[in-house]
Amino acid sequence: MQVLYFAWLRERVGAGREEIASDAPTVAALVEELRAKDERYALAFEDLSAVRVAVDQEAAEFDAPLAGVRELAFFPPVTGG
Amino acid sequence: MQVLYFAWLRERVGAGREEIASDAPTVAALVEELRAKDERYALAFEDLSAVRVAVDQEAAEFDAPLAGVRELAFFPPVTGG
Amino acid sequence: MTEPAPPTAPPTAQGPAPVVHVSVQAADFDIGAEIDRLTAGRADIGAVATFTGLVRDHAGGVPISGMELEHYPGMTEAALRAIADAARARWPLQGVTVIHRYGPLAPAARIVLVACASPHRGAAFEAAEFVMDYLKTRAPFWKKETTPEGARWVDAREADDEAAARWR
Amino acid sequence: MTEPAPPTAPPTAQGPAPVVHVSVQAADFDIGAEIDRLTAGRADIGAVATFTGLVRDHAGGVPISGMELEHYPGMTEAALRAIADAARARWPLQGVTVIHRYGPLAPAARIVLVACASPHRGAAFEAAEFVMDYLKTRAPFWKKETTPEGARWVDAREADDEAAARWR
Repeated sequence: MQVLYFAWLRERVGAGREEIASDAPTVAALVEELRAKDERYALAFEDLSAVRVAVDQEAAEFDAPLAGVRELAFFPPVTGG
Repeated sequence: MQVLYFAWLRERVGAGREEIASDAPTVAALVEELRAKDERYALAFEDLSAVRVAVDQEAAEFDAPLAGVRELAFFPPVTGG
Repeated sequence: MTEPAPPTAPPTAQGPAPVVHVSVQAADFDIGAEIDRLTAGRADIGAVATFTGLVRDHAGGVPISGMELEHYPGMTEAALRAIADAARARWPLQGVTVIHRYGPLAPAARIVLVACASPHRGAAFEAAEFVMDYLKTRAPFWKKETTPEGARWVDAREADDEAAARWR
Repeated sequence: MTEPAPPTAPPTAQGPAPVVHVSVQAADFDIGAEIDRLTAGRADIGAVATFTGLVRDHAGGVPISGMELEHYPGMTEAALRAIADAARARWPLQGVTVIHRYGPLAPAARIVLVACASPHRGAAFEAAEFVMDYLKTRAPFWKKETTPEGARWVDAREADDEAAARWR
């Protein structure tokens, strides 16, 4: 699964994109795995109320299942326009 | 006093502008004078609910006084934009 | 027929004074050039809302082959300027442009342009709608459409009065 | 990144099919040319409302010397197209244009253009506001401003969520 990070999440993780193999059943479970794995993720996912999720380029929630997902993205609330 | 007519009022009166000398105290009184004077005016002022008035280029009512007025205009409700 | 803002208007902390540009003209206008004029020389504008009115080739199912726009020279410019000033009094605007054509106009021709510049998008949108609603009900223009049955003066619409009434 | 309307869309009695033009691009855009594209070849449009967003040289009293706009390639285009389609489903629109830039942008630079064409001015205005409100809250763009104290990510604004909520 490709995992993408944007804006300050990208900066904290230190990468815009990475391939992650995980058996985590949901987005929330994957976030817990990442947090435990490295300080960079712990910092990026410090406050989940400031993090938004997209699953295969569609807005999603943290309880979204990961089975069959090809692209998962994390980013802050959007500020375009 | 210059009296101006626009749109179908101009067409019915047969002129866009004319000089009128009158002692009529108000717009309404002048309209009555004109109506009595000629069929063209009677036709133009047939339905006063469809006629708007401007006195010296400001929107006004039929009871507006004419003393000191230099320019009086009659026209239908506006349809620009 | 172009009336720039009075040269005595003082600049503010937000940049140069707001500019009102009003023109009543037979000639067509260039929307891009007008927006450039509205925003030129300042970097404090966040939002520009515009409205362009065009001649439609039909009205209520009747084909329209063109129209003639009559206006009241002198009063028209004053009315448009008063509407622009009313918008400036109501919203924080850095500029207001109102251009309205007169004379013969073919289908698809531009009739009117309103453009409002503001720090904020809500103000820019509302001001442009306000100017259009008041222009439709207060600026002395009259349209005569050419139809297959001949020419006819366009009737004023109650919907336009209602649109203007919402700003009171 | 330009996506014309599907060629299979049938023309209607009102003229050609509505056209959605969405572009996410680093390059600047020409507002006049975009309106020409939106209205080209048809005479049934009565109203075009546009919104242009510009980079301001200050934000909340802090000077801004420029910004970097990041986006999510692929999802951005899909989100903008979905917003344009939602507007078309809600109002009688003959065309919708949405152009958004990314990359480094200086003060006074154009960021975004929304343009909506309709037979009626109320629909054109409302659709343009709707597209902007949804774009602000749903399209994956992020602004990083450069200030005298360094660069900072712009925070999302509650006012934008409230603006979007009024269309529900």
